[in-house]
Amino acid sequence: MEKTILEVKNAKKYFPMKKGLLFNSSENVKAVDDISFTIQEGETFGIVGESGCGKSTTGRMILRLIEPTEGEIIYKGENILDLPKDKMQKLRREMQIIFQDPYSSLDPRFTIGKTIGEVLDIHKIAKGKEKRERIIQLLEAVGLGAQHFNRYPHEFSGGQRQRIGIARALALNPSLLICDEPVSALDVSVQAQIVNLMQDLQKEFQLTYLFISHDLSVVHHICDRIAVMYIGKIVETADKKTLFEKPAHPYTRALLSAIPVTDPEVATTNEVLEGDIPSPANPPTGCRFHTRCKFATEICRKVEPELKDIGDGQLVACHLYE
Amino acid sequence: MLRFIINRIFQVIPVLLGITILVFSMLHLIPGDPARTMVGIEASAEQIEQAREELGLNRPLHEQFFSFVGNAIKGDLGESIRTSLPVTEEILNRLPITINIAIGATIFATFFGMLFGIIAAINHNKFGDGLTMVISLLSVSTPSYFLGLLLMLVFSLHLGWLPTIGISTPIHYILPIVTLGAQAMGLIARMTRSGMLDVLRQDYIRTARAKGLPERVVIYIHAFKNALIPVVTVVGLRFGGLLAGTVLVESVFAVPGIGRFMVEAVLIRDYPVVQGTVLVVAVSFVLINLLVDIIYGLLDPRVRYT
Amino acid sequence: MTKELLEIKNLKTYFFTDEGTVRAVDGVDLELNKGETLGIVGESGSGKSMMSLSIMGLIPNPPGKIVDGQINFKDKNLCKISKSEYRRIRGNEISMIFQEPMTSLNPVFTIGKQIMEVYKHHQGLSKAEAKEKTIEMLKLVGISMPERRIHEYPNQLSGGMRQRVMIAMALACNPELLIADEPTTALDVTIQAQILKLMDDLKHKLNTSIILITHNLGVVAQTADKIIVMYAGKVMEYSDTKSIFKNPKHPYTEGLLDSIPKIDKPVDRLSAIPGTVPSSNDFPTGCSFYPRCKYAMEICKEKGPDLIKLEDDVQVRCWKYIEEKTFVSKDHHSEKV
Amino acid sequence: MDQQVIKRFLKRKVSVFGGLIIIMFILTAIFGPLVAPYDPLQQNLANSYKGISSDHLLGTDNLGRDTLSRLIYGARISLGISLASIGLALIIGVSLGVTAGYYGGRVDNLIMRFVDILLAFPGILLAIAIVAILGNGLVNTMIAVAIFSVPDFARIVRSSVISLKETEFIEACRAAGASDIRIITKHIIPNSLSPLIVQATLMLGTAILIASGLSFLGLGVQPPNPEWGAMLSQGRELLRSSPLVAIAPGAAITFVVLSFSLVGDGLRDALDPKLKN
Repeated sequence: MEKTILEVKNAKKYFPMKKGLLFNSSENVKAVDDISFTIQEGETFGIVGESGCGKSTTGRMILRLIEPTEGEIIYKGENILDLPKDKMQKLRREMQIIFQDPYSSLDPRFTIGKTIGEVLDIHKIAKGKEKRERIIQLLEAVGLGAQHFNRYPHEFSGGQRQRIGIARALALNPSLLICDEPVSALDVSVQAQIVNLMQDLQKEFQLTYLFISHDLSVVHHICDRIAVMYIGKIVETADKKTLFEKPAHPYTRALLSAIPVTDPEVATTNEVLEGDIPSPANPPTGCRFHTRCKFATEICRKVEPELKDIGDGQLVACHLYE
Repeated sequence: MLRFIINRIFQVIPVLLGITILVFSMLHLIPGDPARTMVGIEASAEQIEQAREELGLNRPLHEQFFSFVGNAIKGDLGESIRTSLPVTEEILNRLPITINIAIGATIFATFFGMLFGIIAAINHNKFGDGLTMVISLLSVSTPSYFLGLLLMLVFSLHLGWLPTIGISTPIHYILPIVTLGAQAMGLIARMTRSGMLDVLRQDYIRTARAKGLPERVVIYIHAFKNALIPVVTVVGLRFGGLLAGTVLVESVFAVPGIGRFMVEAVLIRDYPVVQGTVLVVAVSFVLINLLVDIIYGLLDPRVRYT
Repeated sequence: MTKELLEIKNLKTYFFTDEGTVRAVDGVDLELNKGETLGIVGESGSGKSMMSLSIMGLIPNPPGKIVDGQINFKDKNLCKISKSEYRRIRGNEISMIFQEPMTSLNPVFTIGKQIMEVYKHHQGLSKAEAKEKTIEMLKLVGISMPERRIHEYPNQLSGGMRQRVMIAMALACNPELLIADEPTTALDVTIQAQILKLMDDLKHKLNTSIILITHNLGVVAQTADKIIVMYAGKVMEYSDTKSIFKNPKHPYTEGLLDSIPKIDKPVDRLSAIPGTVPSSNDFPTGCSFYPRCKYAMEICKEKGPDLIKLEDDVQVRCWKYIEEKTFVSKDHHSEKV
Repeated sequence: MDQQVIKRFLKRKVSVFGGLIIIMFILTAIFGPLVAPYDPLQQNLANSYKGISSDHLLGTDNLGRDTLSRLIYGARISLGISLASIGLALIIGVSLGVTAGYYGGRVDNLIMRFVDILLAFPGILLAIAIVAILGNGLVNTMIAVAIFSVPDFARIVRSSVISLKETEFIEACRAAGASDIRIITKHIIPNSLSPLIVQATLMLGTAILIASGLSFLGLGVQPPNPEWGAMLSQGRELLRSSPLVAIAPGAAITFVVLSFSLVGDGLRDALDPKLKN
C-alpha cells in the first residue's frame, strides 16, 4: 500500500524585487508560483527544469530554509508551516538535504568528523566514544572510512566530498532526502559512483528521495515519478515510463529532444526550441511557455492552463489537452 | 540612467539628515553643561546664562533642532563666540584656500598615482614595479604632518627654494598640495596596480587576445577602462579624505583655511564654529561621493542596467 | 582528398608552480583536416583546455610553457612564429569561443564595438564597413534586430545570446579553424541544443574546421567526425566517432560510456569507474589510468604505453592492445614486452 | 592548514622584515623604562638644544629632555592607544557587522545607515568631532580612534557574513536545526576571520596615524607626555634649531605604520593565496 510522505499544496514563493528608495515597486519575482505535488514513501520523485524554473527554491521551501509565501507543506499529515519552533526542530531529523556544490557545502575549517559530529551534537544524539563510532559507521556507509575522520575538506576530491555531504545528511536517520543537483558538479566518471551509492543507500535506509536535476538522463535513471517545471510552474507530472514514452507537454517534448544522445547513429529529431527562457521576474502572460511553443494559440497567450489529469496519473498543464 | 541618478540622490537624503542630527547633538553630548564648558570655569552665573541664551539651549530640544536645520538650509550657521561674526561668513572666507589645496592634491595624487600604478602593473614583478611600489608604500605610511615638516626642512630651510608658511602666493601652494596628496597618491597607485593586474586575469582579456588584438589595445583599451572603475571610486572617496586632511596640512604650514579654523575653534571651544565647519566638510564629502557614484554609473554599464 | 589543416606533434605544455611541475599536456599528437570536426573529450584536469590554449598561443606564461612539440597550422609551426605573426592568425585564421559566455565578453563595451574591433584589426575596415559586417554576422548567428543589439552591453543579454555573440565574433573573419572550449556547458539544455545546431549549420555554411572540447560525450556524438579521448594530459584513444561509440577500445573510454545513464538503454545499475580523476600535479606513474582500470596488468603500473595504431582511424594507448599486436605483427610503435 | 599560512607568510621577506620591526617596537614599549637612558620628562635647561652625542644619541630638545628617552616612552603611548582602540573597534564593529549581515532586512538597514553616517565624516574629521565633544586626553583619544575605526570593520564583516550566509554549508547547518548562535560563532565568524585579521593589522597602523595626528593638532594626548604626535608638534617649533626633535618621532611613526602595512599585505597573500598578484 502506497503511503504519502509529503504533500506540497499550492506552494508559492515570491521574492521582493530589489528596490530603490523612491521607486518602491511592489513587483515580485515569482520563483515558485502555485505548485502542488505529492511524494510517496520510498519512491524517488524527480523535479527537472532549466535555470530559473524554481526547482531549487522548491527543495528549500520543503525544509523551510526558505519560508514559502503561501501554501501548505504537509509532512506525514502535518502542515509543517504551522509547527512551533521546537516541533520543527524535531522534525528536522526526518528531512535532510544534499547539495550540488561539493566545495561550498562543507565548512573548510571543520574536519570531516567535526562536520558530521556537529549534526549529532545539535540533536544530542550521541556523545564521546559512541559519537565517534556512529560517525565512522556513517563514513563507512558512504564508502569512506575511519582514516578520513580528522581530515579537512580540501584534502578530498569532489566525489568524496559529495559522499561526506551524504553522510552528514544521513546522520540524523532521515526519511526524506532532498537531493539538489547532487551529481551535476561532478566529473562524468564519478557521477555514476554517486548515483549508485544513492541507490544503495535508499534500499539500505528506506529513504524517500526528492531528486532535483536539470539532467534528464540521470533523472530517467534514478526517478520513479517526475515533475517538469518551467518558470515557477509545474507543466507536467507523470511516472517515468509515461513521461519519457509519451510526453504530453510541448516543453517536456522539447526538453527530451534536446538531450544529447550518446549514439552517433541515432538521428536526432532536431526539434530545437527557439528563443530564450523568459525571466521569472517578468514571466509571459497566460501559459508561460507560449513564447516558445509552436502550438501556441490565442488562448495560450491569455489564460493560464491548469494541471489536468489526462489518464494514467499523467498531469499536464496545457490547453492542447482541453 | 535618470532613474539611477534620482535613486542615488534619494539615498543620500537620510545620510545628510543623519549628519545634521549628529552635528546638532554635538553640543548636547558634551559632558556637563556646554555653556559652562564654553565660557570657562571662572565665568559668572550671568555669563553662563548669556552663553546659554546665545546657543539657544533654553528652548525645547526639538525646537532647537528645527531652528538649527532651518537656519543651516538658509545658510545661517550661527555666530562665532570668539569673534561674534557669522560662522558662514568666516567659513566662506576660508573655504577657497582649502578647496584649492584639496583639488590640487587630488589632481596631483590622481595623476601620479595612476601613472605609478600602470607602470607597476605593466612591469609586474620587475624593477619598475618594485620601485614605484616602494615609493607608494612610503607615501601611504608617512603621516602628512611629518612629510610636511620634512619637505619644509629640505625645500624651504635647507635649499631655500620654497616659502615655509602662509599662502600668499601660488608658490605657497606647492608644499601643502604635495604633502596632502602624497598619501592618496600612494593609495591610488596601489589600487591602480592591483586593479590592472586583476583585470588582466579576466576571461574577457583572454577573449581580446584570442581575437588577435595588439597588446596595447588589450591593455590600454580593454583592461584600462575596467581597471579605472574602482580607481574612480577611490579618487572620489579620497577627495573627501583630502578635504579633511587639510586640517593637518593647514596646521603644518599655518595656512588660514577651514581646517585650521576648525582646530582653533575646538581648542577654544567655539562650538558654533566647530559645528559649522564639521557640517560643511561632511556635507561636501557626501555630495562629492554622490557625484562619484554617478560618474561610476556612466563608466560601468553593469551599474546602470540593474 | 582532404587537406590537412592542423597537425600537432608531441605537444607538451607544462606549468611550473610552487607545488611542482604540472604536465597539463603531455605529448599529444593530433591531425585535423579541412572541414572536419574533431571532438576532444575529457574530464577535469585532462588537459583538454590547455591543449586549446596552446594552439591559440595563449598559455599564461609564467607559469605555463610549451616545452616541446610542434603545432603545424597550414605548414607554419605556431610554436616558432613571432608574436605579431601569431596575432594576425588569432581571431582571423584560428578563433576560439569559451565556456563562460558571462565573463568572456568585456562588460564595459557594447557588443557591437567588440565585434567591429575584429574587422578593424584584421581587415582594416572603416567603422561603417565594420558595422555593416557586424550586423550581418549577428543576423547570421540568429540574433534578432541586430541594428539595435549592437548598442547593447553584454549584461543586457542572456547566456545563450552572449554565446551567439561570441560565435559571431569568432567567425567574423571567416577563420579556417574554430576552437570551442565547452561552449555549452554553462547553458541550459534547450539553449545548448540551439547553440550546437547553430555551430553545425555555420560549419557547413562557412566550411570551418572545428575543435569541439567537452566533457559531455553526448555533445560530440552528433557533431564530431573524429574524437580524441584525453586523460591526465595524454591522448588515450583517437578514433572516428562511429567506432568510438560502438566499439570503444580504451578501458577509460569504455568506462566513460558505461557510466552515463542512457534513456534508450536503461540499466538498473550504472557501471561506474572506481576512484577519482587524478589531480593534475599528481599523475600516477606508469599508465595514468592504471589505478582505476579493471583490466590493469603488472606492466601498466610500471610503464606508460605508447599510442598505437589499431586500424586506419583508430589509435589507442593501452597495454592490452600492444600485447595483442606484438603477437600479430611487429608494429614500429610498440615495444616488446 | 595554518602551517601553510605561516610558510607562505615567511616567503615574503619584506613582510617578515615589517613583522620584526613591529616586534622590536612592542618590546621597546614593554621594556622601555629599562632601556631608556633618561627620564623622559626631566628637564635640564643647561643641556638644551644638544645635537647627536654619545650622551644623547638623538640629542635633546629646548628643555634639555633626552629625545631618545622620550621616543622610547612614546612607543608605549602610541602602541597602547593603537592596540586598545583597535581592540575596542573590533568588538563593536564585528558585533554590528555580524548582526547586520546575518539578520539582514530592517536591522541591516538601520545599522548600515548609521555606519554610512559615520563614514560621511571623512578621515580625521570624525575623530576631531568626537574629541570636540569629549575633550582631549589619552582615553578620549582612544575612544575617538576606536569610533573612527568601527565602520571599516563593520563593513568588512558584514560583507563576508552576507557571502557566507548563502553558502551551502551554512544551509546544511540550518537544515540540521542549528541555532543562529551556533552558526554565527562556529561557522560564520571563524570563516570571516581572514579579511578581518588583515584589516585589523592595517588599521593598527592607521590608528597610530590618527591618534598622533590628533596630538599633533593639540587635540589628543597633551604635552609634556612624550606621545609621538605631540613631540612632532613641539619639534615643529624647533625645526631650525634641533630638527631631530621632529624627525625622530616622525620617522618612528612612519616606520611603524609602514611595518603594519607590510605585515597586513603579507597576511593577505598568505591567508588567501588566490588573491595574490
